[in-house]
Amino acid sequence: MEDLLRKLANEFLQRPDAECFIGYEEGPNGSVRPAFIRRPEDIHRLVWNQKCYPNLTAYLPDFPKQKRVIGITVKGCDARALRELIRAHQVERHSVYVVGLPCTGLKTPGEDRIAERCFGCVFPEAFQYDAALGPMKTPDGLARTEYETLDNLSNKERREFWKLEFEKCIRCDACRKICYACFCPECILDSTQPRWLSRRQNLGEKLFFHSVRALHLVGRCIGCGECERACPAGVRLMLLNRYLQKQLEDLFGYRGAGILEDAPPLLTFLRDDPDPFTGGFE
Amino acid sequence: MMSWQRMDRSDLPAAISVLQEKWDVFAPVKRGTDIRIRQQPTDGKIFLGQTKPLLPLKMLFLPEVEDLFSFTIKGSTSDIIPAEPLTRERVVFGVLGCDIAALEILDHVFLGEPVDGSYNKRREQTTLIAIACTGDGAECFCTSLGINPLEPVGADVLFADVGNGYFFKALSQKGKRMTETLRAFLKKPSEKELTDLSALVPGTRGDISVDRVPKDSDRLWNLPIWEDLARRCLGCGVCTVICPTCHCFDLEDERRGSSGKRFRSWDSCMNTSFTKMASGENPRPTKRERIRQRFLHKLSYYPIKHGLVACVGCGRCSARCPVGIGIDEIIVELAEMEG
Amino acid sequence: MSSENKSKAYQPKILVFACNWCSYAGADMAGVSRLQMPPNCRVIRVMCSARVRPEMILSALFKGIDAVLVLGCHPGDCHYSEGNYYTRRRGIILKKLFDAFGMMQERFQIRWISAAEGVRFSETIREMVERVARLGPNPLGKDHGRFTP
Amino acid sequence: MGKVRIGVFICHCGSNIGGFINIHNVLEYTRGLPLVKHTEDNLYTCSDGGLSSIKEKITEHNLNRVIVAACTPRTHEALFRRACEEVGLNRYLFEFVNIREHCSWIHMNEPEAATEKAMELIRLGVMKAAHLVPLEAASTQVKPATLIIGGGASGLSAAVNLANQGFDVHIVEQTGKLGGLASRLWKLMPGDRLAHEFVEPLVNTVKKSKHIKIYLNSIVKEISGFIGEFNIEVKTPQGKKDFSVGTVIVATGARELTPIGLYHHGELQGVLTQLELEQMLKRGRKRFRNIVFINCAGARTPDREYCGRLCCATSIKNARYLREISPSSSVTVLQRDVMAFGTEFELEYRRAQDAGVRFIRYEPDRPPEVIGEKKVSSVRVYHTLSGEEIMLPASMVVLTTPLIPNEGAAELSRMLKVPIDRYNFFLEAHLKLRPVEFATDGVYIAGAARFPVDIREAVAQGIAAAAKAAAPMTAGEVILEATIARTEPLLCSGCGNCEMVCPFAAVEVRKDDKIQNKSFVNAVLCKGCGACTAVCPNGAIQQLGFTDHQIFSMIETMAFEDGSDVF
Repeated sequence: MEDLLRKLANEFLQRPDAECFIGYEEGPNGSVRPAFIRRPEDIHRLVWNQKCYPNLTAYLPDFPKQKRVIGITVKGCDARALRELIRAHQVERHSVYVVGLPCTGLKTPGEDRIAERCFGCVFPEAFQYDAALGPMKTPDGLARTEYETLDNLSNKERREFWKLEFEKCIRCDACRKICYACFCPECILDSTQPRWLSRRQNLGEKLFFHSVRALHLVGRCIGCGECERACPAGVRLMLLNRYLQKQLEDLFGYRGAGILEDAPPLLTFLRDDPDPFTGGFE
Repeated sequence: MMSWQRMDRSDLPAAISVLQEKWDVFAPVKRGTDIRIRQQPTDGKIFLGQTKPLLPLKMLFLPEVEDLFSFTIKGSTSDIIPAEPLTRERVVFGVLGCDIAALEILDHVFLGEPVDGSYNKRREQTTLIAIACTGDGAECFCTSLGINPLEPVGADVLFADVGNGYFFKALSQKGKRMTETLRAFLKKPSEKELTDLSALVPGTRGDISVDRVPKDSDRLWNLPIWEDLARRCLGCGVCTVICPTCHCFDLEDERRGSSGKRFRSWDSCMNTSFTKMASGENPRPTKRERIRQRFLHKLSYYPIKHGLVACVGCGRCSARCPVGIGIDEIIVELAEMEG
Repeated sequence: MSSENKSKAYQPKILVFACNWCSYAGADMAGVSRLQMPPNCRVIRVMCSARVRPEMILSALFKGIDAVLVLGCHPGDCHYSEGNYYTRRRGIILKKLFDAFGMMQERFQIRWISAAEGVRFSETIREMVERVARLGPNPLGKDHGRFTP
Repeated sequence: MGKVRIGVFICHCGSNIGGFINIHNVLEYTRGLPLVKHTEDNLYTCSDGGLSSIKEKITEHNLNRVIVAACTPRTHEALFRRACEEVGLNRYLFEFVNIREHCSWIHMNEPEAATEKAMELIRLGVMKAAHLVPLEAASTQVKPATLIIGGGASGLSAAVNLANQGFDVHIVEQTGKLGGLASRLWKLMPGDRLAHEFVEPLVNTVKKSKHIKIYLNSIVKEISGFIGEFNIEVKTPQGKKDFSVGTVIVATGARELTPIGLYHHGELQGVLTQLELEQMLKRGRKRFRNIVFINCAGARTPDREYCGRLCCATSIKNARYLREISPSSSVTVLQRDVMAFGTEFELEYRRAQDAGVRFIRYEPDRPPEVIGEKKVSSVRVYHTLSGEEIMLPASMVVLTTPLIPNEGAAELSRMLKVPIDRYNFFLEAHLKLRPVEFATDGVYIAGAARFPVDIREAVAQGIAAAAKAAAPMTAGEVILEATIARTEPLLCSGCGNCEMVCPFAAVEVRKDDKIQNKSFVNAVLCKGCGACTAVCPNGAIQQLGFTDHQIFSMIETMAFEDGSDVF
């Protein structure tokens, strides 16, 4: 498979309009990291395995639009991110050359089991690619894998849970900056006029930070789990994202960002949406 | 002058209690996989391993958020009440050599003229008990920077865990005061017991050629490596937050009508807005300039000014970087450029 | 009487966003009709309930304001045709976010109040104040939710 | 702009505010707020004296922000803004604080709490004012044509008036003929003129006018657009008709309540409504025997609390006519009270009494009882004054029922985005200050669609609405909303959220000259709702006058009791 990957990358780099090819390479201490290949002699560095965590589409908005073509490898989740980036005018389809990766779930670092971020993955197959490393097959049972949720926690337990989680948070902002969907030139959370968020490390400010992050990702989160991977403190961010995605599905039938061409659920409405706000107070 | 004394494993909790009578005691605490330096015993049980806490020791001297003073504006003048940085002397238990070495780097900044009052007070009133570290992380390379993790310079007391017991050795006057407080628990070790100490051997990589990196920033300024790194770097800034030697901070006024507080908080040169000016101008507009700043500050500007490299080889940044950027790798690459 | 004693003991402060066309007019109508209600609410006028970005609600609650009430036209009656439909979806999701955190659920409400519904406005305010008074002060209010050092 | 200098003017509104709020304390408090350079109180800030004081103080103290703490911006904002503008202060540097409707009037029994609340409301206003910036409004053309919905007395009066001024008028009438309710009446009072003598000339004038186009048996299906250009779709028997107009007048009128089942109406022969009686009179019936009127039938009840307003006059009118036409008849009016208001109706009331009409008062909790088998025979009623039940022989019972809005009001309210009340009567922008306008620009109201009116009032309102509608059409242009959205291109990522939620297609993402995607706002199409601002992830698009910064500063000052970080 890697031979095919290298062959495709090589072919791509021969194109006169090719800018670079974004794939994966071996990193320090047995890790895998993003690789930016510009010269054919570097193509041997490209790898594809179950440690290819980074969502490479996060790099695409960095490139000047509509100039040269970027080659990129995408897993299923990344393909959804790409579709979402195209919808949000951040990437133009004709300026990317997409190599689909037949992902069957990533592995937990250092262990031989599927990473938790892939549990419940409803759409591991890449799509809308220009070439693929093999037939896309939905791995058995991945979508049905049970993952940790907040469902069984009481209000009080949830409160305690997040209090501890956010106490861990060191406000490094890595979760925000690694996210493919965070492409604003300047984040509202960095704004000084108004100063929505101060640098205080208290619960209120951390709640605000994580709430805004979660809300801005409503209908845009593709569940890739990069936020949680980037978090040095191990804050369980995916619990929040998944919880909200589940609500979108239950309430508005929204399956997830990039799966269909649906409008993001908070940017559209139905006249007969559920209305919990009509009555008196329950 | 001062020599090793031995403590039975079972005596440690009682010893800590004795320390608490005189000092606020801080030590690493493990919750799940999260290791932090926290206060004892309110914030949990001591973790006596060699895994680095997520946030380095600097957090006790340059806190993440620190009130500097409160103020009340009265017409054209204002009343300023400085914040009190410490109310009680502190002892920090189980500190790693890399983190202590990093304090020396911060000292040049905060104790050089003008002296930073609150940092100075915190330094003066804190006793550091270093743990003899054999280095358990693949990312560790402190020995490459001349640090002896078994007996770090700058510690007040040295502590060693030899499996069947603990050893203590005072290294300073502050340290002596502390070991004397623990007199009741400490015994002179036998010759045989002392041999346990020799089993401790530093395991960190000593082959990272930091010295061969040219200090002259002009030669490093336009290297293509910065562009390559900038392409991969996501600018997330984790590296700066968990770095024991990064010490940039931001000042913020919290104004509530005519009174308020000024506080400082950790900042990061990896943030886009770090160098953004009121005019909107940003002298480090792209990740290339920012990532170059981060490495050249550690490997060139700081060494030129203070005579030592501003990296202690703890490897936290390499281990936590989500896209696999390692400072050790960069040092080697820059050194090779020279060679 | 007992409720009066309670409200003496603790007076919640409630931030109300009201859309200019229906709810603010409804509040005016309540005033014109001299409908008496507890003095715990502060109305911020916006042109449409859809103008209220969630960050406003979040920052109010996380900075310690006891409750936030967003008032808009009845669905279908929005002066701008459809603004309140967005308000409704956002409100639902914001409530779910609070559910995920296990906090603040009751401190945030949305209600639809037309320009004619002065009575409904006053009843909504009264009920909201009573409900929040029962909940007690916003736990993030006292020391601005600061962790122990 | 220099440093912010705020002037705060606090209105007593006679005793409306001052009677419940300690203005002295509020003044003291306001004086201590940051950036406030001048404070004063006025008995009526909206009076000439108050307005001149604002103008003087702006100049005297070099104020660059003005706050009036008084009533509601919905009625008085324009007035104060104009005052600021007259002395060269941009009208958008004015901020309104509502301490009457939102404070003094609703906390009348808690003067201390109300005073405290007024202070805080002013503090929030000061915060917002500190962040105000001058705005400039754009303008748009107004088409010289009006749509009048309803061809009754008020609609026709408006039509004639506008046509005489040379404007094109489209009348959409849902029935098959013009004239409305008036054309179904017999005689009008006061004046004793036959109704058709009034209605016919009006209808003829309308029919003859070359400026007026009439659509009978038609209804308005769709209205889009805004002042200057409303696009109208009308369903006519000949099919769909589309046209556009600059203004719209709602004159859909009202109809008599048909009280099926009430007092056996529709069950017993001889139980009629006033309108049914008038039509009987119109047909020329001359002989009447024992007639009993029951007033307030179906009005002022828990279901329909309002007073029909014209019912008493109608019963007085018809009772006297009956006595005059058929002097042998006995006519009794059962009433709860007689609302014979104004200069004429009281005289008419006396005339009716002099003509031999009996007025008997009944109690709402002991209403009259209509008795009969198949045909009405008598009415039993508790006579309040004599304190006993009496039986009145009755060959005919006439129920005086109130007017209710015509059908379709709710639908129209949705299309025009204007409010209606619980009975489906339309609500004007302001009861006293803007009685024939809606809050929506370019849409006006006349006649019984608002509340029951007599013909004089219907005509007066029709002409008033015409005058109001003529103003922007004569000017040919209107100044648009200035509190519209604007994009800061340096912050905009071009994600398109704003474009997706804009109800007016006023925002669009397109490439700028650097070929980057950015959002652009069309100032004419933007109505300033702010929906785009709320969905912009990083606040790149802002609704002017309601920016994140302005609103956030109010939230923050409310959260922290004593101010915000702006100073």
